[in-house]
Amino acid sequence: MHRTEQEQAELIKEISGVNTKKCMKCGKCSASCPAYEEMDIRPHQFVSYVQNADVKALLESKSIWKCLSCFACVERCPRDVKPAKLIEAVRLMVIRERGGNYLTPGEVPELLDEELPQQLLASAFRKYSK
Amino acid sequence: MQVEKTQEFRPKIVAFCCNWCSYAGADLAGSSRLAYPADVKIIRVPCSCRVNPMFILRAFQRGADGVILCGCHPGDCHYTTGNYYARRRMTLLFSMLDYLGVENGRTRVEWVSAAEGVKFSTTMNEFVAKIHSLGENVRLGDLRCKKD
Amino acid sequence: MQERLVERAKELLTDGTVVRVLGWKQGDLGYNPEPAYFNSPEELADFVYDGFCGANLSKYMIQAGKMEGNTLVFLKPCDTYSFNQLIKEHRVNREKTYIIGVGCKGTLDIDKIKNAGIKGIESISQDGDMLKIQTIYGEKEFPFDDALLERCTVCKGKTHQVYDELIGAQEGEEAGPKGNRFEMVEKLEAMTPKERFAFWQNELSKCIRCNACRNACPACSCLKCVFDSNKFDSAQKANVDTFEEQMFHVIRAFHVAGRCTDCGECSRVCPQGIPLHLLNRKFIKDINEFYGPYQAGEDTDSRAPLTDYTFEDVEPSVVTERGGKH
Amino acid sequence: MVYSYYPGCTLKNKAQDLDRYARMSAEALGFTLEEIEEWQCCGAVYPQASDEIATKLSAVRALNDAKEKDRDLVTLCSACHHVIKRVNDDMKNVEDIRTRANNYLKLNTPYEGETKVLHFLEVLRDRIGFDAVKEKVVNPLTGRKIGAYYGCLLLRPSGVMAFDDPENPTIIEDFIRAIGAEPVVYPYRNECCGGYISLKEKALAGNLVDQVMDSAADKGAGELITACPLCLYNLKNSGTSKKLPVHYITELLAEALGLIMESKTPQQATGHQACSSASCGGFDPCGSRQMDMPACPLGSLPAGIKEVGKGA
Amino acid sequence: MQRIGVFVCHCGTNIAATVDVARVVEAAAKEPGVVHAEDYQYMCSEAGQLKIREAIKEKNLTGIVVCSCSPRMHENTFRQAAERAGINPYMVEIANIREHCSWIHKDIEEATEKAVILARAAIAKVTLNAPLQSGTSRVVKRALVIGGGIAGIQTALDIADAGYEVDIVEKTPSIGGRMSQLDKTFPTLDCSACILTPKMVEAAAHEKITIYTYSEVEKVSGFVGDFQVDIRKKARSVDMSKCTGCGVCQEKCPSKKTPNEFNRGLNTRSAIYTPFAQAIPNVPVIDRENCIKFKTGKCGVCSKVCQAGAIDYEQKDEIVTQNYGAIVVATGFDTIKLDKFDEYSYSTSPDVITSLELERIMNAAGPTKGHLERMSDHKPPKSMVFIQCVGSRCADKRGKSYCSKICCMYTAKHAMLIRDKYPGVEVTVFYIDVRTPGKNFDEFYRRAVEEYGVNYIKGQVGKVAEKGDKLLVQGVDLIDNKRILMETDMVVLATAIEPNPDVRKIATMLTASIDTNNFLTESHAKLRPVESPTAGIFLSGVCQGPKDIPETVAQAGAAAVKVVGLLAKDHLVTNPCVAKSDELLCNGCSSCEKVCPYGAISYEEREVNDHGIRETRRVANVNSALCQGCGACTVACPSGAMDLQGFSNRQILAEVDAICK
Repeated sequence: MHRTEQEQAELIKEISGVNTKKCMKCGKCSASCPAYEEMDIRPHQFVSYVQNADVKALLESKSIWKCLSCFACVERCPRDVKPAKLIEAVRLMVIRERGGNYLTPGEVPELLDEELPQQLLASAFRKYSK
Repeated sequence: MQVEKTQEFRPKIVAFCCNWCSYAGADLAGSSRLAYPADVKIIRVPCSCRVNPMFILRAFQRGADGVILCGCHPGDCHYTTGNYYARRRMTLLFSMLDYLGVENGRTRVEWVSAAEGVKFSTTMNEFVAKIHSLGENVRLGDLRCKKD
Repeated sequence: MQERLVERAKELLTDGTVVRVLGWKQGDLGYNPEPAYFNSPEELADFVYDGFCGANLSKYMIQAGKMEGNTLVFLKPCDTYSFNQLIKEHRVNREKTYIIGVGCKGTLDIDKIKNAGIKGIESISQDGDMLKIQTIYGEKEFPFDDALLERCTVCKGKTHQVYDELIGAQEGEEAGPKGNRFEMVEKLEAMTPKERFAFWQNELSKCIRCNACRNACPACSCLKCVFDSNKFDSAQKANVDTFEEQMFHVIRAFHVAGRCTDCGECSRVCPQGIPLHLLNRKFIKDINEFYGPYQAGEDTDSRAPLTDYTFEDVEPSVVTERGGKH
Repeated sequence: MVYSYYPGCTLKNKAQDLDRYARMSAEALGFTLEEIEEWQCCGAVYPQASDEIATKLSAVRALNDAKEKDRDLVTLCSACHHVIKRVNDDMKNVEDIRTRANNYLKLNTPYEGETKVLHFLEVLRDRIGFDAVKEKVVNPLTGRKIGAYYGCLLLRPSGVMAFDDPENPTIIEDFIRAIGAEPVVYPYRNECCGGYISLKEKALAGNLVDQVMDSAADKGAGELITACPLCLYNLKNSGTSKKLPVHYITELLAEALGLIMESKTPQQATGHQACSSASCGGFDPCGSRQMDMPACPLGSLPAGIKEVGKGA
Repeated sequence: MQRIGVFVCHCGTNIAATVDVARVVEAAAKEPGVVHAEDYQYMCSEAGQLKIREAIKEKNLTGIVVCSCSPRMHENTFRQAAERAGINPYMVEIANIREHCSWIHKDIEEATEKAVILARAAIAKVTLNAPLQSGTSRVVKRALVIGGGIAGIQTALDIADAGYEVDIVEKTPSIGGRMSQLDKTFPTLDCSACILTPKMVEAAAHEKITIYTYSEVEKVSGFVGDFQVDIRKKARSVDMSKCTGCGVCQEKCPSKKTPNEFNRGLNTRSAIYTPFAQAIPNVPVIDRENCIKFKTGKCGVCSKVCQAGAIDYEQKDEIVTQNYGAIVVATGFDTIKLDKFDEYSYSTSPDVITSLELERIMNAAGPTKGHLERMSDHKPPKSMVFIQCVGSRCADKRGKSYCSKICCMYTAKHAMLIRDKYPGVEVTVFYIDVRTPGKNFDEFYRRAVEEYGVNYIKGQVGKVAEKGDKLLVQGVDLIDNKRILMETDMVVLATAIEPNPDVRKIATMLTASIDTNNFLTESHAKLRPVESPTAGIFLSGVCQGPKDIPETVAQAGAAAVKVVGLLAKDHLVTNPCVAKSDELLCNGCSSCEKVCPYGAISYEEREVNDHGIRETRRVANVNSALCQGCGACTVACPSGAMDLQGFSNRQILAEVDAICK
């Protein structure tokens, strides 16, 4: 099913439950983000990109694989915007709609080491693929 | 033999508003042009604590389909404590109406400040919708519930 | 017991402590004693105290308090709650009242006996757990407990809240096994609104507006009832009557909410047998649940629930939220 | 006092120490952790999207199990705690999720968030009391300067987790004091170590671990403790800066309570049971499949993953 | 039977565009009792009012109904018009067909129908109206000002200069308030003490002003024109009439470990202390909680060294009872607690401070004698970071939803002063928006940037972490879209301000309303900004909302003028819409007395004549000067004896009936 960017933006807002209009553009989410420098589109930009329906750029962004889900942005946002939820929603849109899994089982063996805990694989699959 | 009603149901709704907060809130809804159905008619009282349960029962007895009481938020009463008494009185009254088997959705209390024009309008819209869903008030008209 | 009461009343009349006695006197049937004043030791010959002395004498003390001299009144344990409540509302004069708290084994409902098919009753006496009933068809027996008024099956307690002396009772006496007085209220609450409505429609339709409930109720003691004054009147007099008639019981229950001691007189005196106490008990139950346990008449100085509040009181929407059954 | 206990997948193999010492310590402190039956992997990541229901169901099953036994549910692994606590909050407060989850599960009575979810540390703090823990300590870890590593999942979002002050937590410091050691407060103790992305984003995880280690060392910590197997793995294996030893909280607790002689070096702490990596057969990324806990054949990890991959 | 006139206003097109005014007139004319009905463009205009007056005279009207805008707008206008035409002003009722009708409905049919019903309700009500006479009450020619900061001082001075007695009640041992803690003031950079101290002295010396320091308002009763107030003068333990203010006691006091409130806890003070050198009165107090004598019974050093013999350990709190015609609230503000913002390490690092703490550090009389230094190691900083909006503009529960308004300007001030005095210190300001509305304000901010080289970075800081002996500031530059990781020596937090927490207690005593942020509510946001909705209560300074010094002083003056306007009257006209009890129906049960918030109901034994029966009864009596007309008593009364004039049971029921017909 093909959606316009506007429709995609609405969908992102719906599944994330985020009201992007609450943002006052203070940048504290990005300032708090430990993965900021690895991201091409920054947490605060996710909010304005969704608001402006620039979804294509977000879907192609590598930021969605860099987000740590540490909720620092959620915790510190003074306006209760929850950028992490937006990033998660975009990530889901990628792995759901394009079948664009970021991790395939084939890759796994070479990533393993002796001490690697099960939950790392569980979480990687949860995050990276559908 | 009843003549079939073709007319659309137009509820009669009485809104008691305290002079200091809710009536002003209703004024603000007006000056902000926030629409709500014309079925709502407002009666100005100095305070929510002025509303005697008898007024509400009288409204129903005279054919009202819904009665809503609006006052200052608890803690903000112009007379300091009036709405606390109103809150107890209405809680017990509503519970009694429910106990008698009349739809408790026909009564409501909402705290609306003078700044809450939006809340006033949304509340009234919701309340009218609720009364529409309940339809015409039959049971509350006669709380003696006398059988014909 | 009756003898002891009469004896003590005579003493108090004779020594001038009181100038009159408020008690019960024999009625025209064997089971309908009625409240009466006795102004001399001689008049006390008609005094009676038995299981049919259900009448709560507290309310009469409003009038008695205005008369010259002190009055002796006999109060059963549950009557003393009413008296205390009247003290709180400044309606009775404690100083001019001498209270003898009388012991109570429970008061009886003649209709329960009649409904059991016992007809032509001439007199009734108690023999242990049984009632001996003389009828024109001979003597019959009926278990005492089965004849108790509903209110006595859920007795609040045998302790007198206020008295000058006790006869046939002890301080701090416990009531026997009590039923749950809210059982019927809970049953009604559990019904659907439609069923509840049908229940009340059936009950309240019986009302003939005789005002017996209003007259007996110790809380309904206004000098002039709102329904008899023009304070809530509007221009069109004809319609006023319908308002009064249609809303009477609800408004009455609301007016006594927080003041009603649950003495049960309203239902006892209703000639149509309407369970009016169920309206009052609903308020009592709600007050207990919403604002904490409260028993009107337990003391003379606490704030009544409807003249009190806390910042954290429940919102009226609690009714719809907890309801659920619609 | 008996608590229902949800160990989670990692505690059944890689992090057996975390689990074992917790149970031992619990008994010594007078409470019992009773593992709930037939639990399933929680999925390790809380599904944030409002339209994801299936991925929350295993947590709901665990929660409902505790509810049926009328017990509080105790967790240890930070990820499990985070997922279960947040799902519980959803079940309590989000009508849509509650309705849909219950529609799936068809329980005898619908689950509506009744169970109280407690982290092991919360049991120590709120139920046992750190003073009582201190009284039971026979082998105080005197002189050891320990940095608490909280990470992100226990603390945030604080509204739901309600674990401690999200920016200046004290519960682990209080714990450290209770076992006789000296807590070292350092500013990065509540910053994420990047554990979740350490599989593919080695460099990023490395930077974050270095930041934590440097910050702790700067303030004079001699070692770190954590409740999270993922953090422990990542702190030990990522980054380039000088490493402080990292232990599980329960390991030090057991040591202080005199249940084991001394804490092992980080190598020993987890290395000796590498074999149990096996239970991958039971690992299920979707979190909705039954786990076969007790005996997983060794060495089937890659195969298990492939199988899942095919299925997906 | 009443003769009622109905006047329907078009309000230009405001009403007439949606309501068919002619039909309202037509319908109203058919109502019983209505003998006159007409419409007009603007009823509130002089011409409109003239129409009303003429109709009253020509048709001998006894009551009128005006269908127009909200009664909150013009009820008084029409009451006055009626009065001028010779009928009682309370024989007027308003049907609100603008705010409650024409403005919110689009359909002409619906709106007209509703307007007719509203008119009918008003007609039904006015039929039952009775002429009401306003009473009068006295005005005590004395004002009370609660709070002795710049707001309170200025208000008191302006009232006193107009010739009225004023009392200032100040909780702390000295007047001066927050302004006395400030170093310099924007945008002119005057020394705060230099401009405040003369005012403090003037107030203290003014013959019309009495200052109660170390005192609190304990109880308030009464009403506008005649409040009765109990003021608790806390025991100072020092006799004010004997103390010379020499200061020896403070020097010799062995207990010196108490955090110094005036210096925001940055250093300590003695147990016997004056908060600051210019304190007024210059008489110390003994802080009994920290005094060795009061804690252990031993010590007594201050008493020994006091040559004036002013120390009095036995002194007791004293209650002063005084009557006032008006009360001004000037309770000011404090900074919020920062325990919810530990990402900025305020509670862990001594080098992270609030702006108010920085004021004390910069002040020559402060804990560092005015030297800019870090509190951890007392070294001068080489770089400083200012973080704006800490706790302000927060939609979550951690902070405040509002803008604290003064932070942008004082931060620019701090940055400028530091760059001026210590050019070697790098100063960076992280901001979300720079808000500088005010005369010469933006110019001031630009000077900080352009002339003093202050580095402004747009973007809120995410975290401040201790790193070695430095602070690592983690943020972003939103303009450059890049990470900022900056090591600095000191971090200054522009902490949100909130109303002094005591204001809740005071507002409750005064029955003045407060908003969700604890700011006192003004009677009208635009047109009555210095009056509380409670008559006789006025607002001065930050207790009403965030403001800077010039705004505070302006508001203080405005409040003073309102007070003077009130005190200039000899009598006040009282609201006649008060409760009244019918003695023949009163049971004397006291229910009404229990719910009255004003203590306006008392009971008395009175002889009544109830249809020939004379007897003494206990009956309720309403003090119409105290009654504010809320009506709580009317519902508590089971017999209907208690009724509210102007909103009687019958009147309200008549409205109900008219609407439900």
